[in-house]
Amino acid sequence: MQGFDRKAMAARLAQDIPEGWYVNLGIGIPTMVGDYVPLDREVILHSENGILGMGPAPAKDKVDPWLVNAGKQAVTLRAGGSYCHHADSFAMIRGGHIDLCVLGAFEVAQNGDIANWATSENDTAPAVGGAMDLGAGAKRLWVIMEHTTKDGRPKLVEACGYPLTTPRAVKRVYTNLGVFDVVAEKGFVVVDLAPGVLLEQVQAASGAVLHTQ
Amino acid sequence: MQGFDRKAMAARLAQDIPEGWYVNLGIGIPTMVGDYVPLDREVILHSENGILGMGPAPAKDKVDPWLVNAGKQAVTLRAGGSYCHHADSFAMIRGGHIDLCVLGAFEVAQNGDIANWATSENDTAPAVGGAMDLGAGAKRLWVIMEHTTKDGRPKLVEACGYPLTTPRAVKRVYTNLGVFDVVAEKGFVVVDLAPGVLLEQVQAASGAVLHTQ
Amino acid sequence: MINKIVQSMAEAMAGIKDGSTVLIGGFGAVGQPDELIEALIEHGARDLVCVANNAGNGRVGLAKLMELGRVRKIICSFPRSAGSVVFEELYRAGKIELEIVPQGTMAERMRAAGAGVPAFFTATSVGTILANGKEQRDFNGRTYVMEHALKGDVALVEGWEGDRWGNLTYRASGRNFNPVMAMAADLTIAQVSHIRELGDLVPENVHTPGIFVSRVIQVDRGPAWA
Amino acid sequence: MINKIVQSMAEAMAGIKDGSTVLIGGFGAVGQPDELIEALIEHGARDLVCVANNAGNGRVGLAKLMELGRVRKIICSFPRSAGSVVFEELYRAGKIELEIVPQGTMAERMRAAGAGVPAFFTATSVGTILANGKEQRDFNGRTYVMEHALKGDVALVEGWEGDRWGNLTYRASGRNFNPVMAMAADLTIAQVSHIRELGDLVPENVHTPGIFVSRVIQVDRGPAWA
Repeated sequence: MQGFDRKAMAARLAQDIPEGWYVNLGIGIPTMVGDYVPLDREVILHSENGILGMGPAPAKDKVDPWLVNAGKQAVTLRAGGSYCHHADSFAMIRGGHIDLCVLGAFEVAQNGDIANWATSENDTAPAVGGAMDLGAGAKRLWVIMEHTTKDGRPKLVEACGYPLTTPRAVKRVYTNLGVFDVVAEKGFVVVDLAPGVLLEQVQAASGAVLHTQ
Repeated sequence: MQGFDRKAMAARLAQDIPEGWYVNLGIGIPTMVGDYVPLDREVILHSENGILGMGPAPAKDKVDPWLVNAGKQAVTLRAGGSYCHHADSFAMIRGGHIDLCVLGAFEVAQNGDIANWATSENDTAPAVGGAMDLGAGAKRLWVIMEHTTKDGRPKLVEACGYPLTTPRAVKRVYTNLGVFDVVAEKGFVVVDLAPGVLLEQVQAASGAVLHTQ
Repeated sequence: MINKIVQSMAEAMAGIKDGSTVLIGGFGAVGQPDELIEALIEHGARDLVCVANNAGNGRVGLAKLMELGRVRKIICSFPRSAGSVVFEELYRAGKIELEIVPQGTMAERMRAAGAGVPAFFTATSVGTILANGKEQRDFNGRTYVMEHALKGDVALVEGWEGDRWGNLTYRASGRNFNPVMAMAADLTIAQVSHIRELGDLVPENVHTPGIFVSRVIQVDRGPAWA
Repeated sequence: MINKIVQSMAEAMAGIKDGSTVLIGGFGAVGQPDELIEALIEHGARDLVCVANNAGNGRVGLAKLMELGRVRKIICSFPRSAGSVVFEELYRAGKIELEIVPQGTMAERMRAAGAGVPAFFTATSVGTILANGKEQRDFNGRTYVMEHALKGDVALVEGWEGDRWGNLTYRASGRNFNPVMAMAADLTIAQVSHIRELGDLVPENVHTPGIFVSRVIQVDRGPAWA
């Protein structure tokens, strides 16, 4: 069972983002999604730290130290982009103006619960950042993550074991094995599978029932 | 009994505003106060419609239709002035950043209550504007008004008869007859009287006891 | 390619439904989207709730919309002014509802709607008849009233410049209510004096980012406003 | 003449008391007032509550302030990062208190403090352990938690330009938390790269008006930031 590598996962998700959407990409694999949106399709990337219309990483000799993304990496601004302060930036998120947020996760439950910020209730100093704002505020939350943990435990689950980031928020999950919708009163529904991956393999790697459409 | 005319009232109040204060002047006599702040004393005038650092009326051939004050009169902007939107402008007021607001009033009570927006509870469509925001939000509220109504009824009263704008907000009142502090658990205290005006005359024109210091 | 610029007022007004709550920018005549209001009259939507600082002036614009019987209710801070003849006639005749809101509370309620805040507390209006029937609560020894977000189906705003992503700038005191209304409505329509190429607006100095704007149309306000 | 520009860090820090709540701008290194933080260390105030997005990096700046034992509590959204060694040591040793706040809630709580809003409702954190013990309430069928204003005694912010009235501009993503912190504190101290003559900043494009700024000091951030 091979499935997608990380780049292919990011590319698979990118193909589902229509022109004109305002999109916030989380740290890690989500950030890679931006690289796979075709250049002729205008998608406007938002970053929590007050950037709307974010562009790709700059050439090394073009780095502006005043311009970083939410992961604190150097980025650029596209023509038409703008800057604002943190409360205005989160007004965009919390006021329901962001069409799509893409986050990584530790676990996604079949009711749409997401856990992606703390590994236990006893975690001494977990870092929440803007994840709870994005989970509660964006019009849609999609998750992109490996289908299982490094030691093989499923990350699609019946109920999250880790502390929640946001309840009932995830609409769709992209993994190395496929794409899964989260459907109310049903659970995970297979949208499609990575090339060469069989449904029974994916089911075996999942902690919740996968429905077919 | 003569007392101050309107210009002298405005001038008397203006002399009590120290350099560096952020000041909002209401419509009517309060607006005139701005004309009597000496030019070498920097007082920063705020207008509810998003102006900080407002200047005097322009020459007729210099009117900018995009620049009006809260009374919708043409004004100018001083060097160092800036514009903002209505929520930010009222954040300045409601967040306690305005050092002084000067309003006109129908009545001021000895406990500092001010009534200046509606002439009866049955007023069909009273216009409140920003008066309640200013009354509740400015660090200090001073009132400037004639001492009595046109038909001679007192406007300094024991308790307001008109609907309140803000309870217990007024710190000082400037009238054509003098200047009066509102002191907690005491009431009106005479600061000084207009030239040629006697205390017993002012008392006779008032609906509440005037204390001397 | 994203292109929020529309070429006709019919396109600008498309989809505005009867019964809509319409936020209308401006403070007096300044920053007031006169051409969009005329287009809304032309469009014909009725049973509207209009949110604006003033209740119209003379017999044009918002006053005309009211006179035509299209406005069920007005939410404003300053309904009565020298020129608010139409409103006063309708109001006395019981033909229009009125909700008076302190000006700062009105601005903050729309900003709240745009920022995902359903309710907040403010000291404004405490101890007055405008707080009647509202929940009150003490914080740190002071009493506050609870106010609710004020959301629009539609916002009509006036900017100075706009581009095809919907970014706007405002001129001088023309800004006023426009930015908070733009963020508080599902469909925000902006009239602007100048269309700029994408990238011409300075990124630090965009006053309303395009995420809050649905459609942009250029209007000629005449030489006095140029 | 109003002149908020000060010439020395000692003047900039004058009056900061032990026990103060200090809001510190910046998102990572960008827009972070490094020179003011160093001056606060020099100034010597202790028993501080620091509000910042991150809990310091390496052993300089905020991390150094913590290492010196001056910080009683930190309020932040993202305490753990690759470089947050000092915080983690102190926290494990029980020598510093921590309040974790979602990033948007943190920004909104300070904006509320600046705008006279003592409390507001938000959907963020509902159904999570960060909502434990907080009042919850339904509006229009959705559940929200009540959050309180977060006010500072002092704010340390970084701007790009400043003038003698305290007006500030910011450059690119250096804006971040700085404007909301400036409005939320009693004493706001700004370091800027450039001092401008009064009137040189474009009135429409002042990002933080001087009413929110108490003192301005010019710093040289070096050629990389010029």
